[in-house]
Amino acid sequence: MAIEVPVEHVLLVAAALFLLGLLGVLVRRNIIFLLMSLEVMMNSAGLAFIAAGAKWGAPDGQIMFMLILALAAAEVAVALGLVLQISRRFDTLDVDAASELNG
Amino acid sequence: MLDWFWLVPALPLAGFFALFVTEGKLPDRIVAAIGAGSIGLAALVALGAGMEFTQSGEASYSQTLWTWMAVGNFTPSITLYLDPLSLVMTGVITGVGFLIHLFATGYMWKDHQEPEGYSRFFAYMNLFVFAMLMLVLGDNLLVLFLGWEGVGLCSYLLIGFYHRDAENGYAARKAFVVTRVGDTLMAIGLFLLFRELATLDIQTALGDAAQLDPGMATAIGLLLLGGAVGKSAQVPLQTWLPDAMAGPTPVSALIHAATMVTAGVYLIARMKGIYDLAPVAQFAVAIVGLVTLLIASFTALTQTDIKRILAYSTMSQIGYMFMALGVGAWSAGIFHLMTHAFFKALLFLASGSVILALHHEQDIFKMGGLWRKLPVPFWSMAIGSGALVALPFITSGFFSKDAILLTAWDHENAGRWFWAGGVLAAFMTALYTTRMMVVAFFGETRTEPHDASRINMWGPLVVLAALSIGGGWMTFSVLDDLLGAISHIPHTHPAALVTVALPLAGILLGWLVFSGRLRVGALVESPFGDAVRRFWQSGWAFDWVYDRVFVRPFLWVARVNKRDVVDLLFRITAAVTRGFHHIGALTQTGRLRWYAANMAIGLIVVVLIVASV
Amino acid sequence: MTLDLALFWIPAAVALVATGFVITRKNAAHALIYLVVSLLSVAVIFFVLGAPFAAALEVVIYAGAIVVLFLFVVMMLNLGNTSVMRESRWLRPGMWVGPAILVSILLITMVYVIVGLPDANVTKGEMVGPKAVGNELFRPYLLAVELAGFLLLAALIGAYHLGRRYLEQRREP
Amino acid sequence: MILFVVILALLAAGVVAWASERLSKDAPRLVSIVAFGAGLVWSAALWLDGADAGGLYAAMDWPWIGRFGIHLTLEMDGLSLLMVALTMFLGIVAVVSSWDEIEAGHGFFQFNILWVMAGVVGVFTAMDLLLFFFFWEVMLIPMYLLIAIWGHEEKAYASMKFFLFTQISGLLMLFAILALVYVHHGATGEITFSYKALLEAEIEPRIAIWLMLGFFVAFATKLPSVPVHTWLPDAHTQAPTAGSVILAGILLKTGAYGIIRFAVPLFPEASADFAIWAMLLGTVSILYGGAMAFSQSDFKRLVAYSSIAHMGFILLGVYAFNELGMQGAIVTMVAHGFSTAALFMMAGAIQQRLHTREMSQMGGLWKHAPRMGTMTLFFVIASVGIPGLGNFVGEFLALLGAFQQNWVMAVVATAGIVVAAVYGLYLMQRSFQGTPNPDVASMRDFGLREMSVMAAMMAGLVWVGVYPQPVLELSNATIQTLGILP
Repeated sequence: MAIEVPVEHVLLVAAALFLLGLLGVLVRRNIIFLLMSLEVMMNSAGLAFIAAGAKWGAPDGQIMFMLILALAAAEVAVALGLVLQISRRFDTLDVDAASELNG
Repeated sequence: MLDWFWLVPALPLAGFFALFVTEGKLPDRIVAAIGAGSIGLAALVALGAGMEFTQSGEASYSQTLWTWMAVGNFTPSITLYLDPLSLVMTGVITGVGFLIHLFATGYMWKDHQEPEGYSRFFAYMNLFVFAMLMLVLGDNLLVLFLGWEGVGLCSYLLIGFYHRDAENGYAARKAFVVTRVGDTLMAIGLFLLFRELATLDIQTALGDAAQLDPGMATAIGLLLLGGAVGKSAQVPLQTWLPDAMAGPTPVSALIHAATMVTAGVYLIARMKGIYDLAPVAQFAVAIVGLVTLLIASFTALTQTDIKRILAYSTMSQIGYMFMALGVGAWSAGIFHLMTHAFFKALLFLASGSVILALHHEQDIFKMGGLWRKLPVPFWSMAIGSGALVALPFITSGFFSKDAILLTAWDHENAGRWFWAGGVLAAFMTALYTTRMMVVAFFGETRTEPHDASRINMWGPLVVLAALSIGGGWMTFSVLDDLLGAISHIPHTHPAALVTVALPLAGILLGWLVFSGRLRVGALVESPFGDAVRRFWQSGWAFDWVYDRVFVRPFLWVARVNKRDVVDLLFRITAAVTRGFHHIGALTQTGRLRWYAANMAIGLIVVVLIVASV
Repeated sequence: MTLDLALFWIPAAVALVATGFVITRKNAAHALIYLVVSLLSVAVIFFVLGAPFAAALEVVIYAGAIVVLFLFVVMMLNLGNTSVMRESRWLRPGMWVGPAILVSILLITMVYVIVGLPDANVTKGEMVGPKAVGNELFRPYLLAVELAGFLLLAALIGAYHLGRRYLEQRREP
Repeated sequence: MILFVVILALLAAGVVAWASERLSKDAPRLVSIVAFGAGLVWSAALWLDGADAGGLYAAMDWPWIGRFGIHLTLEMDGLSLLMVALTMFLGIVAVVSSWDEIEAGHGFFQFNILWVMAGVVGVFTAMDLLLFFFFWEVMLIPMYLLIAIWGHEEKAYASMKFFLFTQISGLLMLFAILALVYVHHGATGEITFSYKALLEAEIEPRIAIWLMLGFFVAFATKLPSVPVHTWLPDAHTQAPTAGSVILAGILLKTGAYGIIRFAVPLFPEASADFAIWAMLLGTVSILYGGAMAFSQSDFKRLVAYSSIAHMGFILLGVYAFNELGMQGAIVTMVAHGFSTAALFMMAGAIQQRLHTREMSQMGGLWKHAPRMGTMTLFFVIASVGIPGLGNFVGEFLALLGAFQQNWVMAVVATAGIVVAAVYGLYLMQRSFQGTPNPDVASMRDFGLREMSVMAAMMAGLVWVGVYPQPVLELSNATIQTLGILP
């Protein structure tokens, strides 16, 4: 049997997690930390979906979470490959070093 | 023979074509044979056809070759039209043309400046004769215009024949552009004529001319006069002719004396039917003639280059012809055209012999004492000068000029003025001609000549000399039906006496002054005299004025606007776009966290919008 | 209800605190451990909210596979003490000001929006098991599954490509 | 059917030319020559064969995108045939003129030439507005590549400028086409892009003027007319010789063709109202182009500006709205194709020999290369408009026609022939005449290959100049069927 809590609470937690992740993205220069923060943000989005699913007792929220999961897995796989490349090319993990696309 | 008449223009064209495709690789002798021979054959065909035509008693003969273009009701055809007027012109062009070509085979032989240009020279000359024949034989104003532009082109090519000297190129371009101003007016005249009469066919147009509104007739007459003025070097488009003397002397003889420059006279005579309806336009023709006549004869007095003297004299003689047409002495004008072709060609060719003998010295003050050393050129020159001055009763020039002046005397309005102007110019003609002869052929020898002339050079001189004397004795009546008979006033008339006497006085005065027997140095060297002399020498400052009014502003605009001011519009657009691009590019730092922060700001905005709804 | 709230808020508080450590740690390995903690607490929330299948996936894939991937990379890059010192150089306190302001504004707006939701919404308190999810997933969401498959395939190829070149380039010198 | 095959054959020849580069560097050129030669023979055969009862030489009509009423409609009437024949001929000229100019990418170069020409043939025969627009774009890209890859020092700027001008004006035309179809659909309930159907469209005058302007701007830019001419000097100057030849000889004509075929017949009333302005643009182009040509010191730029002046006669002639003017415009198209293509070929030959286009670096070249001098002289004379050569016939008829319509404009425009003499002869003077430039030690004269092409163009100009009747008859059939003459 599952609990009954106001959805607002869950959403507040999800928002807080999301913003903590965002704060990490904005502050950290190390690309590894940056990616971790991104994971946190995606996870919080998943939490919001689960909350919505729980509100209606429907499976759709979980399905959305699974899609996010697939997205996160794909993203991490590619992003970590890029991390390896960046660390080799620039000899640093500083994201600001990879700013060749400036105008 | 008449059926073969198309050969007359075709032969010179064939000559041109043969010389053109062989690219100057033929031996010079063959080139000479083709160049002069094609004109000679054309002259023979013209002679035969002309005799047959005269005997046939028909008023005209026309031979249609093909339809040039047919667009709606505009169907000009390439048709050769032979009537007495075009017959006279054809005779002059082929006859005199042949003699000049013959002379040129010698004159241009192993030329000092363009030894490899022999073939090119004759190609241009043959093309010129072809174009000139099309001009006079075209039965259609468009065909006439074909010849008209064609002779202008050949004139350009031949003036600039010595193209390595940039000055010659300038003279050639000046000639072409100035005459093209006239051609433009003429083209507009053709447009107007076509709009009014829906045809450019000369005979049809003249037949229908009576339908023309008088104002339109005047406009057409004036526009055609514009064309004639340009081609015939009359005021105000006369400035190109003296510079055109940069070409080889046979060119000056053929194009700038005997034939092309008289095309304007031919055009006006040909379009007599229009001018009959437009007395204002006809009067303008006379005025143009008179003004040119005077300006040119005064200018000739101050020139030192023998060819420029002759050039100004040509201008003034054509002025006589224009005046003749203007005052109604149509036949006399054409008669003068013919005699002028003889004696002016003679003068140019003789001067060419002199120039060649003096290693291309053209300044008469560096000549002198040549009469003994170069007898053939001297006597040719003397006969030509006599005809130019119109020595009474023994030269052809006298008969034609006399007829013009006496018709002018009888002209209903302002006739006496025309007569007086003409007589004054005749006096001036005598003066400058005497000056030229005395300075160049008498006195001390300043440059030693070597006579290199051959039979092909003095032969034409002899023939032309004979024509200059005898040309006036033939009764010139072929044009009577077409243009009216030449009026004859008994030579006991007071006007006739003055007409005869003044040139003689001029010769006498010239002899006294230029052989040093009469001292006029004080007058000439006074400030006023010097100013007048320089004014005349500059050709009455026409060049100076045109340079400042037309040439320099055009050059200024060309220099300033080289980069095309219209492009500025697009360049500014591009620059503004580029500016925005730079501003936009500033936001692209390439820093991931900067983008993330911007996304966060964007998120705030979106959430606020969602919340406020 | 209070128990329910406690069941929810305890893992939530753990998740928030652990996440706070994730973004502030200087040592990557430490941060990863906190990340695992954060993910596991979220998994607990999933479970109590009635999504056991999602909770299991969260543990297996997020806390398991993904974090392990991170760990491999951290090991490959050999992030030792030098990187910790570099982190402390990079993480000056002044760095936090701007982002913190930005994030606070966001937080305020979000809280405002969430609190202002019109009706009182309470979760239904039903368990939605794997069977229900599977039924739904392979019926109306089949297309989404296919697309996710494409995405993963693309990621597979991309990661292989990037990683292989890394290894080859490493081997050269 | 045959038209579609011809276009496909040109496209295929492009691919073959590209592929044949592996064999030898001569192979692509030969493929092009053979393709254009066959095309020329084919168009000559059609010409000799004569038109069918409807005045068509070839026609086909296949559905393409049925639900929008878009058909593959290709038809060849007199005007199209004339233009296609000119295209094929100038294709040969273009290939020969760049014979040894290109150093790299022979195959791709010929590919681009063949594809431009395929697009041009499509433009000249398309009778479906969308198909027309399609071919209009097809010619653009290869031309852009020709300039951008094989151009001279400022090729990037010039090719981009060319592309933007053409593309933006083409966009206006696309809008106008779509709007026209929409209006026609509103009136009849039928969606069609067919030229013949849209000819019948009843359009409110207020709208018609805007649609007409959409077409007109596109064509006037291509023509080009002042004030949208500024892409042309840059594009011509920077393009490789073959590009200049095609651009001047053919691509400009597509603008003129578009005006004659589309802008005027689709909107006869609006065009009649607009005629005075179009004639004004033509007159200004004649004088301004002439004056600008005189200002230039770059051989190619001068010729480019002279093209603008010549194209002014086309505007003047077409908008005179009478047979004379229209025929004048068409003859000008043909004659200008010969004379200017030859001059560009000359400019390319000089640049290849002296590595400069600046006329201050030339002078007295006649001494080294009398053949080139003679040829330049001939084509300068032609472009100056001496009677007996093609340009004169075109310009005279255009002016004569314009004079009937608006004498003031015609008089002013006639002054342009003086300007033509000024810049034409100045060009001749500064390059081939005058004192030989001491910096030029020697210069290879034209050989048999160049001379045979030059001779063909000379023959063409003389033919159009003294016996333009075949050309006039060919275009007359079209002019009569367009139904734009009073």
